[in-house]
Amino acid sequence: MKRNGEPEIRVGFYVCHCGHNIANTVDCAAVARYAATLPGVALARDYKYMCSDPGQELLRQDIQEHRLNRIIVASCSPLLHEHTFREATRKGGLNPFFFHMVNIREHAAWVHTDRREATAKAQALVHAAVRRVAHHQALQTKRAPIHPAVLVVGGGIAGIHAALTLADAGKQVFLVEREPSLGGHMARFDKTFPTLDCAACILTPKMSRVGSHPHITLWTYAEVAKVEGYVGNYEVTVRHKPRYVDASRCVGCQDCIKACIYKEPKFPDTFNAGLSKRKPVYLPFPQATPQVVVIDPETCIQVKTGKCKQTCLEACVDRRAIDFTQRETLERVTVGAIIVATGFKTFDASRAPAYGYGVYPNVYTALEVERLVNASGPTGGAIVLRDGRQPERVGIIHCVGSRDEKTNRWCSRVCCMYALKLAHLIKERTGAEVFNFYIDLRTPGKGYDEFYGQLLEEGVQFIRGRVGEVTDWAFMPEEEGHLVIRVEDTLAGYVRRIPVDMVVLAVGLEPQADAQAVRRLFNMSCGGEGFFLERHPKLAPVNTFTEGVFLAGCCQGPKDIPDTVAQAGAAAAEALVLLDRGYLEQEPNTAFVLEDCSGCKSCLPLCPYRAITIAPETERAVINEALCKGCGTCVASCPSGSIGQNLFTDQELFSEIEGLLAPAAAT
Amino acid sequence: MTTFAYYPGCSLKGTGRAYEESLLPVLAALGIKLEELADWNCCGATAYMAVDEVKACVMASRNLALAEQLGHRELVTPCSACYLVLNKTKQYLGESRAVAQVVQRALGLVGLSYQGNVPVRHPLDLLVNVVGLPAIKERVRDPLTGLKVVPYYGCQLVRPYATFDDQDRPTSMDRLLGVLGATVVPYPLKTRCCGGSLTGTLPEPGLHCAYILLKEAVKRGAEVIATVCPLCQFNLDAYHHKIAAKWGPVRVPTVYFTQLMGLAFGLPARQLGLHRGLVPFAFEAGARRPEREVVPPDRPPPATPACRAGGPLAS
Amino acid sequence: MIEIKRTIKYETDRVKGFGREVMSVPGCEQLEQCIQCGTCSGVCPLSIYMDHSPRQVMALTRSDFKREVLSSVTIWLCASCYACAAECPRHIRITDIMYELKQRAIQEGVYPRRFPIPVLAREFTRMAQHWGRITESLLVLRLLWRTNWLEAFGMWRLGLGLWRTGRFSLRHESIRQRADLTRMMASVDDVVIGALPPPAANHRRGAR
Amino acid sequence: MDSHAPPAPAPWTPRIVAFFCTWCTYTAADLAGVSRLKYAPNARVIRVMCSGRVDPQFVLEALAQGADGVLIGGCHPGDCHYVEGNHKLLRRFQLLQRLLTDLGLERERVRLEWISAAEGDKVRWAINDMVETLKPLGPLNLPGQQQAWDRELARRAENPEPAPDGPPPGPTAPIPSPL
Repeated sequence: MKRNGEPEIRVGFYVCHCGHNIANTVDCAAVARYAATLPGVALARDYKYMCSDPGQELLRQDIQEHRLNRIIVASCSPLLHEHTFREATRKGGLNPFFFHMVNIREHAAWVHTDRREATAKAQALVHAAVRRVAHHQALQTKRAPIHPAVLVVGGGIAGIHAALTLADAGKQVFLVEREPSLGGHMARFDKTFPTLDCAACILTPKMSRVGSHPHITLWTYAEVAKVEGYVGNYEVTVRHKPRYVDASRCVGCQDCIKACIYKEPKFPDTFNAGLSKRKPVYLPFPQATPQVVVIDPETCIQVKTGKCKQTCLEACVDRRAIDFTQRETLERVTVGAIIVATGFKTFDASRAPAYGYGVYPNVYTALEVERLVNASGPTGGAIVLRDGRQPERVGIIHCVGSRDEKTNRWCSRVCCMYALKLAHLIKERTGAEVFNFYIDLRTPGKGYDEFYGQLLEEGVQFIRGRVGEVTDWAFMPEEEGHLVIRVEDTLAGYVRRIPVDMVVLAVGLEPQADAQAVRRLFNMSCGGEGFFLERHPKLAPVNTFTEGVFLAGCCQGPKDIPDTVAQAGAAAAEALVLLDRGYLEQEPNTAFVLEDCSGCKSCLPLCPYRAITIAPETERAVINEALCKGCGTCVASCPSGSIGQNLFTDQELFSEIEGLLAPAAAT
Repeated sequence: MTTFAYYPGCSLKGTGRAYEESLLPVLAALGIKLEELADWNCCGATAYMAVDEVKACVMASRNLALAEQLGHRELVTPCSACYLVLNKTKQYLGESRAVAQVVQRALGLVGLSYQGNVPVRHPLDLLVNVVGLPAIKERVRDPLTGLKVVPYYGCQLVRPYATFDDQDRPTSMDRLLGVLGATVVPYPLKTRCCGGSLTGTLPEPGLHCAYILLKEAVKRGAEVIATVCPLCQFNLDAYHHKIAAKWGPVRVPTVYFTQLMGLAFGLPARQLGLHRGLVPFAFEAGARRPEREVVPPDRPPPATPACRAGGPLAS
Repeated sequence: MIEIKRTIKYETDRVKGFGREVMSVPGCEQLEQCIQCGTCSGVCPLSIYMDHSPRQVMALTRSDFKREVLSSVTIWLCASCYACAAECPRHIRITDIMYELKQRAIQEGVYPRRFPIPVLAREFTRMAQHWGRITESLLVLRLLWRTNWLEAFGMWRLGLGLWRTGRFSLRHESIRQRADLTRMMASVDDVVIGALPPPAANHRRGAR
Repeated sequence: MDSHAPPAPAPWTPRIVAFFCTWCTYTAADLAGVSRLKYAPNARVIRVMCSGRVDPQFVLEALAQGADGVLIGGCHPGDCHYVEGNHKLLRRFQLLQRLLTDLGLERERVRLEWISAAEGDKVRWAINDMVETLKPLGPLNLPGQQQAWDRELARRAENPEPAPDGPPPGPTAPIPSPL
């Protein structure tokens, strides 16, 4: 095949077996034979693993030996290995954009069963690629600078660890947390499994290091309002909620709390899961970072009505930290990368009505019990029922809201272990008889199963069965005045009724209520269950589909503290890779204006990036390559066909269509 | 006056006739007329499902087709079993094209057809969600002040086609009895099976189910159990002598919720079929003063009467 | 003397394909998804009388232990209260599976002679099909006649009470168009629901 | 093929050209693959960066080249990686549907689905469902029809006059406009 004024097209075609992955369903040799018959194909091979070093080397050598000037590899998804083969093409001395990839694994071999049909489909896809690649042009990637700062969203253990890692590497970090203090869920736990080290002891030092780190700007009680721009150059708007306290002046003495017009705490303390009360002015918890009080606008009389005696102001007269004139403010920062670590929420136990949460006062969620066992919690660490009695028999129900088609289908990964931890703590502190009701015990971490063994030794009871119901009616005399758990002991093979004083619901983990809004904010995807979707479950677990936005912690899926910290470190490393390289290679798929543009301006409102303008001297459209993101919407809409798009020209796409529908190959 | 198509089911013409006797005047008092399907047939009930599901579907769908023919927007059926079977058939026909074809062919033989667009509703749903509690409250002449009632929904009304209330903790009847002035007893067994389909065949387990329900009602101080289903009413009412012989007496009357409504509306007891209960129940209006609600010891004081609002009704 | 019985199961004890067959009936497909959590047994009000808990029936069915399942008293104890189906975390319609198993037990005659439940089901269907409606008093009398007529004498007290309250009737309730009903039912005489094509695969879960 | 006997001609099944946006639907199709979901082999995918790149001409060209249907997959409204390319496509798609109706083509032949990156299952459903919808419509065969029209035109050019003693010229068969 020859085109005017250009050298003869010589396509090198490679079909990859991917071990058995492709070869089992697609007849790779037949695909190669077919490709060899197509115009312009100078060489067609099938090979076991094209992405391997020898595979890439083969490609490189062939380019030189056979004077190839176009390369096609039919293998897996271009989202996986396009970069690999472009690089191999470049090493062979060709412009990497003379390469094209055909997806016959995810789109053919793995989704079809009939070998003949899958092979025919692969051949059609290959034909399309052969037609298309003839029109490919040499293109140059462009480099854009990267702003050397990172935004971390969420101040739980994931955000804290990512921020510290980056800041220790000398990068400027902005950490945004919507609660008044850092700490997230971890700050509410007493002990951590399986080592039982105290959560506060390992978390508090990291929190204060964040608070004092010279490279970290900590914004608590703030939220990301808007994200504009793109990788390397994100313009982020942060909304500071008024806390009615000047953080730079407050020293955390808490005199204002003592002076508050409310003599006694009256409002549910959210940090203690509502098990205790607080005043309208409060410090979230003793180790809060920053040590700055906050005034709750929902309950403060001054904020609500403006008619309070403002005794708090009087108490703070020296420092004048309290400021009722504060209003919401917006702040803009520029960052090169973003780490999203927005965490999770626990399952609302009243959505599993059979367990009586919200109906029977002695049915607790695990998070409530975490606060009960916590030495700085509402009872000072005493495990007591709502009427002050100490429970003698406690039932812990696993998988509440998890692994259930009616609520959440997934396993929340941490509940088994935290249930074991609570069982241990309850047993240790109260001597109560503790029953665990589980479907499957999942203890696959370092030291986790050993911890399970320890509990068995301690005499904690394990009953394999999902609890049918928790009720307060007695059938047998010993059940009078107790809650009764009805369950099938599936291993013993009997239905049992077990009276207990306290029921603990091991609730699962869910995406935050506003995960969809956050997803849109950062242009990410969510999995079916609502957690943020990683780019690849194995090979890009902290990347998102948006370049420069990374994930850490439970916003990506349930995980325990060790995994969260590991992932936060990985996210920080990915961000560092970008920042330290200092520039970004941009895919050259930008749009360009052809000469016959009539200047009709119909493309102008189509571009969301305002990359198209009309040049005053020629009255034709001009596209700013730096702003163009390569969506191609303007190309498709130009009434005179005067806009093209690199890598996706009309010619390329039309020839792809022709190739797809070309008469089928004889096999 | 609004008119609904009405499918009584076999029980309401037999052992459950008091249900019909109270339902019709109560609805009439609220401006609702029921037009009985001409020549309706047995819904097939659970027994049929155990023998031949296709035939059960054909049987039930004849009634659905008749209801469509009648032209009213909705079909009301007071028996829980009929309610379940008709709804189940609707779902079945919607899910399985093959079953639907077989059924349509059978209907076609006798000049009927079924389009799938008549909603099947229970009178309780109708009263609470169409008539509305305020209208009912307005109609009350002799409030049931001080009467301690256990609301018993049974199983088949709320499961598995719980279209109008929560399937674990329904509240419709609680709220309805509340506006009648009755004291609603918190009752955790309100959707537990009464054993009704077994008492005739395997008396021991069937009666045991009924015994548990009656015992707990008595223990919680109930003066009467209100039901929504003829089978439940029969089962809780008719076997007291046998239950007493096995486990001891747990005597408490069981009536239809419509009978209680009729009393509150000031209709004469005889007209409501109240003489048909084997365990007699009588309530003299105005004879008592208001009493505090019964609250079990470990219940938090501020808990709303009887049950948390939840499920589809919360919205 | 302690009675010793072998409890091992060999592959020959299975009726291979039985589980698949049950799971191919519309409404029973979800059984594939059973995780043996025991919720069904935990909520079943009748499970306290069962020889195999509902969960075990699910496991036995899936593992092709046809004889054990069909001869289990569990399937007859199911009172169709749907508590299991409502609570099942895998949306298994356990009640419908119980119906399916009852049908198979009746077809194969695997139940004790004079066992009242299948007799009731049969008498019920006959009466419903013949008269179009059920007359409860007559149905009970027929049932007692076919199973344990001595029991009829034990029922005098209940019968008397019903008679007194006007709830006992010996007149057959009937529909007018009995012929229509007969034609309809005859047209589906040979249709077996399990043999119908399965419903088209739907896009079950929408997600973002 | 090992067998030397010519394979029996396979029964006709529709050929579908699919345009998937790279961020959502193409990724969802990858997910379907990774999840080993099985679906009909009738759709062949062309990857574009955004569904907004899909030019109505591509659709018409695909049909003209012999496709029996065209499937376009993009991100859900509000989820576009490029802010609102999918909205732009939607407007174009509605116009295209009207055009196709005017040309006498069934609306079902061109279909738009919003499929997010997490919805591998929806890719399977959309393709299977489209195949089932197209089967009863039968082949579109525009290339074949075009040849027939060409032959008809050529024949008329050769024999411009109808036979003199033939039946009176009735309304001539309308020649559908080639696309």
